[in-house]
Amino acid sequence: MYWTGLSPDEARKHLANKDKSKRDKRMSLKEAVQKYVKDGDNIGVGGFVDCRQPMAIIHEIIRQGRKDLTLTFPSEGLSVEYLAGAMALDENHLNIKRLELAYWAHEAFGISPLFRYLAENGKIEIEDWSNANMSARLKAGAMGIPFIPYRSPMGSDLVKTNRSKVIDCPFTGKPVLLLPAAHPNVAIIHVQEADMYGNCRIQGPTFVCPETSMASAYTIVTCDRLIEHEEMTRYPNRISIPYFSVDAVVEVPFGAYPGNTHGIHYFDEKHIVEFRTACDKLRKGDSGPLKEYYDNYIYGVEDFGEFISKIPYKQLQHIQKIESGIRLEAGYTAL
Amino acid sequence: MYWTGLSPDEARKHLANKDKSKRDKRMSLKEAVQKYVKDGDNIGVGGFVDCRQPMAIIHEIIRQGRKDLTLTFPSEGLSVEYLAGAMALDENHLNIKRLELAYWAHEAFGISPLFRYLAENGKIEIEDWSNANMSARLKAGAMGIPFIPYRSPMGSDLVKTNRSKVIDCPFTGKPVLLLPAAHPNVAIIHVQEADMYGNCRIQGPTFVCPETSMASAYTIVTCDRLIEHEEMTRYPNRISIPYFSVDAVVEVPFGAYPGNTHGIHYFDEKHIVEFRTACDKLRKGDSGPLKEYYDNYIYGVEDFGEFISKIPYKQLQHIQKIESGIRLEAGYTAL
Amino acid sequence: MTKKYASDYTAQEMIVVAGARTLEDNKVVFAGTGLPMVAITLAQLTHGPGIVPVFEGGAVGPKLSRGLPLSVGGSRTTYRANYLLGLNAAFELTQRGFCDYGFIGGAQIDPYGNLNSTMMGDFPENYQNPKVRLPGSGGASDMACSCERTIIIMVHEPRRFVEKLDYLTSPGYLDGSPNAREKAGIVGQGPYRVITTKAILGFDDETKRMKLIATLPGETVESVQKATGFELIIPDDVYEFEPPTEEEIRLIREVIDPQGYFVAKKIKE
Amino acid sequence: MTKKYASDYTAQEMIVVAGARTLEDNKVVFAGTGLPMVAITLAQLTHGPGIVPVFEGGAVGPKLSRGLPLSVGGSRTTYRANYLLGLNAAFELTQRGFCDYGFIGGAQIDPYGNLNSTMMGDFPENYQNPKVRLPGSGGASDMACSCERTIIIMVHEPRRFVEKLDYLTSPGYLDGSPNAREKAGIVGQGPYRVITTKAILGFDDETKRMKLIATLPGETVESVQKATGFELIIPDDVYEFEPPTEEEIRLIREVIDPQGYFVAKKIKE
Repeated sequence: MYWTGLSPDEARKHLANKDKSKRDKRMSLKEAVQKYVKDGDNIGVGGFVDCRQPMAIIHEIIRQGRKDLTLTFPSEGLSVEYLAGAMALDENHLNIKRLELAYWAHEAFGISPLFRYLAENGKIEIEDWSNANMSARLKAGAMGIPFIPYRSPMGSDLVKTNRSKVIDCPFTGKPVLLLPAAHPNVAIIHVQEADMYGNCRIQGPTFVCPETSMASAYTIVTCDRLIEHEEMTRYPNRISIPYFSVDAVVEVPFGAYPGNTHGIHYFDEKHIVEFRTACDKLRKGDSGPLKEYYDNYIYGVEDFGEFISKIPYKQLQHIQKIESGIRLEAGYTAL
Repeated sequence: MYWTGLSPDEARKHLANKDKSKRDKRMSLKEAVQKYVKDGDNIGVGGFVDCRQPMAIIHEIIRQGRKDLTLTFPSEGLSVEYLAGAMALDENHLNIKRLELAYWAHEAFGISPLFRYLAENGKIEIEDWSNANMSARLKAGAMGIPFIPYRSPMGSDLVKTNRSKVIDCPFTGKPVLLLPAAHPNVAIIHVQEADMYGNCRIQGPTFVCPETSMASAYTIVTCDRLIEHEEMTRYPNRISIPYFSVDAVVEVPFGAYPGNTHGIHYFDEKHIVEFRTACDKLRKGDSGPLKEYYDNYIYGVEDFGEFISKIPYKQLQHIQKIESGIRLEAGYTAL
Repeated sequence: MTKKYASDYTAQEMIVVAGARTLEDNKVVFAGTGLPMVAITLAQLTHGPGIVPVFEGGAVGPKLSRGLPLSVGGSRTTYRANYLLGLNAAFELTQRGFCDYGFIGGAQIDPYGNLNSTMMGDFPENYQNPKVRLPGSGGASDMACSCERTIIIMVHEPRRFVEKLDYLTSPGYLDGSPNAREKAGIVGQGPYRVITTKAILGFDDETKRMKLIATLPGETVESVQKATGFELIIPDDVYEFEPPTEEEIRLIREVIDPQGYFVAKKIKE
Repeated sequence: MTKKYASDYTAQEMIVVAGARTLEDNKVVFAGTGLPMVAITLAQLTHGPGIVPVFEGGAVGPKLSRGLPLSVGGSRTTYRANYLLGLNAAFELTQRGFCDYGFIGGAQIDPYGNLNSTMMGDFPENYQNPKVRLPGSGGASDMACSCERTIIIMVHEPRRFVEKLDYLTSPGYLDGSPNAREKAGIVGQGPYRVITTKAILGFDDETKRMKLIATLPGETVESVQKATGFELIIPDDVYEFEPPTEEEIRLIREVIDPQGYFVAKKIKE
């Protein structure tokens, strides 16, 4: 059995030797990506489809360029589409070597043009899993166990090509699926609120973000709002990721734009369609619009803030206004 | 392999056939115990040592009497001590057949006289596990998987007598412990706040209460405060046990007395010592004080409210006053 | 109140209506993305106010009164939810037995209700460079295994109803042999209904092959069979499905999906 | 500031002081109930304000300024915690590698640092009716396995320091053979220190047998060996442990455990 990212023993050893002290982990995104994202890394991508996507971190990875990446996630949309776009434009600057995934598309915003492009041209190695399986693999990693049993999806073709194993349960005698733990080298996660030590308070669905962080060797967190530590620890039951699982904290308002960040802003459908249309054109042979998009919005700017400043203010206001629950009091989810 | 409580397949079938509708589940504790606690049952006991113990439910089980009980829990104190006291006084009225546990004592309040009494006289069947193992067994039950791997405590004598199995991990080749899932027939749990449908909001440590409820065929919940459903669902991220896992909801203020209920009241050391001293006397041959205690506080009253009304009001006020965080706003844990 | 039937509706709207009517009140329904979300909302607004939706993002039992969610992880799935964690919690609930129905779709279906949403082409030969790469399982294969029963929504075309799938993503009755699911270790009972743009279908108790239950308005047994790439079991009691009512169509168009995200597939291609 | 040593202290107070001094600042420490909680609090109040306590009830990294917890699940463990779930979360953190030290006790210890907190009597013959039944493992066996290192606190008596345990609850170096822990599948490195009422002990790198590191004030190598039911390794560099300072004793008596719950064992028998 081969491991991508870290093996369970490597992951344990790495963490046991790590400094877990409570210290100021704020830094620039540029520094965080330089420090914690390496060529050849297995990246655990936080969020879900087009929700709470770690877009600012993705932009920075694209700007810096990285090679031979493995991406680990249950279901993603925008984050991986942006990485794929960079790869489609210049494989020498950034390339994805391998995917361990359950789903890559955009739900209401359609399928993924660039997943089709990369897969149908044989440009990436794919390992298909189910959402429950990928989530459980990261959970097993976070729990420190080398594998976890599951009761789906035996009988499917997924289990024929991925690294799961069907065994007879030693207690019931019935078939059960064993899933190897996942330990990415680095988790990239956007949350609504974090403190300077790395404690995170996620509003709405947590997706698999806490598990991904705790399974990974390093975690980079961006947050819409950096809040005071004293405010964070008033509500210990609401801390979703504890500080000692986080290595870098960067405050990036709109850090998941143009996706949806629960309680902060809704999808920017206009921008998503603009980007996705350019991706679709590339798949059909015209890379011009996508190149223009990247030159304008990613390569042509210093940081994510400069990208956001290129979005009309009214459009940003609009997606804040149509978000169901704008209040972010602790415990509040949607009002 | 034998199963106590339900086997994984029985547990799945039972739940699949169960009515999961959102309906008023309030009833008297008398009715709840009559309906959901049977002779021969495996009872999943909520709480931890002397904290958030389901004391009101325990009193009612003792009043009604039950035979051949199996008790499943990581660490308990008062709840099981009270059951053991009833057994020590009259095995024909109530008896514990079997324990699946990690720890039975009272931490700062000393060891358990009645665990010693029952065990040293060979009156119960014991299966020793670790806290992590019992917690993980209930978690596996809640997750719907027949077993869960763990990395402790191999090498101990615990794994020689309990039903765990050591195998070579099919992925790493290294030894790993497999723990069979636990599916009690009924979970008994005290929480700070619940709504009439059974949604529970636990303050402070959740212990293994959510897992125990979701692993069990039925769940009886008592709460210090019954709150409105609309208030509960304002904070969905804070719901610890979802309503469809709960079968009976009973509002019982001081329902974990004389133990500690986080945010509500502290331990009543005076009463705990009174009770424990009577238990200790029984172990040493004098059952008189314990009989008197039970006649006065349990058999001599209609319900838990009558028991509480026998405690001096000043004593109740005192344990409320010395509790660290008296505010129970959602999200607040300790102020 | 006399029912007024709608005179004008699309195939997708018909699917949504049929899907909604299939759901019982007070059941827990794990909702796949797209049309299933629309159908559940319609059922909640008509005969099933007690339906409890589960979204794989993590929201359980929310009110869907904030507008149609564009994602099963979106912020419109959480309003007044009765539990709200993440993917692991949602799928574990399902595996444990809390979900009565799963509501899923696929690109291909076979006679035993197995679904493909992964790839077109030769498997395993061309798995790493398929003819068409689809989004992948997502949670569909888990729902198909572990919800007690599954309801499948499909566009009814011969190329989608095939004797053999290119890739089996979501298990139905597998090869149809007795207890095939149980023998594979799967816990749920399997496909209950297939709701298509042309018919309502079920499965034969014994052979587990797909059978016709009802034809949708405008369709016949023959037209349904013709649109199916394998032979359907046609029982004697096939009936015509009741057309959508004006009220159902109004709810879909005006209340549930006025912008046509899923029902008109405005953005999706 | 010149240190003033306390002239009057109990064996338990000495244990607490030695335990506290053994802890490094900024480390994550999984705290067993009783004396470990007192020692951690003392360390936080002296040289280790950055120590992060983990309680198995579920509280991680709280401030211990609300008074000494009477239970590792009690409400005094949660004030300003940095994570607060339940037992599973606490033990998973440990298994994963987040806990630098585990701090545990036992009724018996053997030369390899294995502990018994389950029963006295013949095992397995009298497992179901032991001579003395102890509380059981609790989380101690998990901490002993999965914290990176363990610190053990013991009352130093010959009947507690035995060549062979009645029952092995919490693994130390098992039989002392090379890589015995790793071969058993255990992830943590094992016992680091044994702090007793008479001495500070460690383990020989090669044989994994217990060795004397320091004698506590008033004790000698001979008195320690005499109180030990097996032969200790006595290196040349055994030293005398620095006595408790007045300040340390004051903190224990006046600030940390003024009512003597754990240090004076007022209630415990």
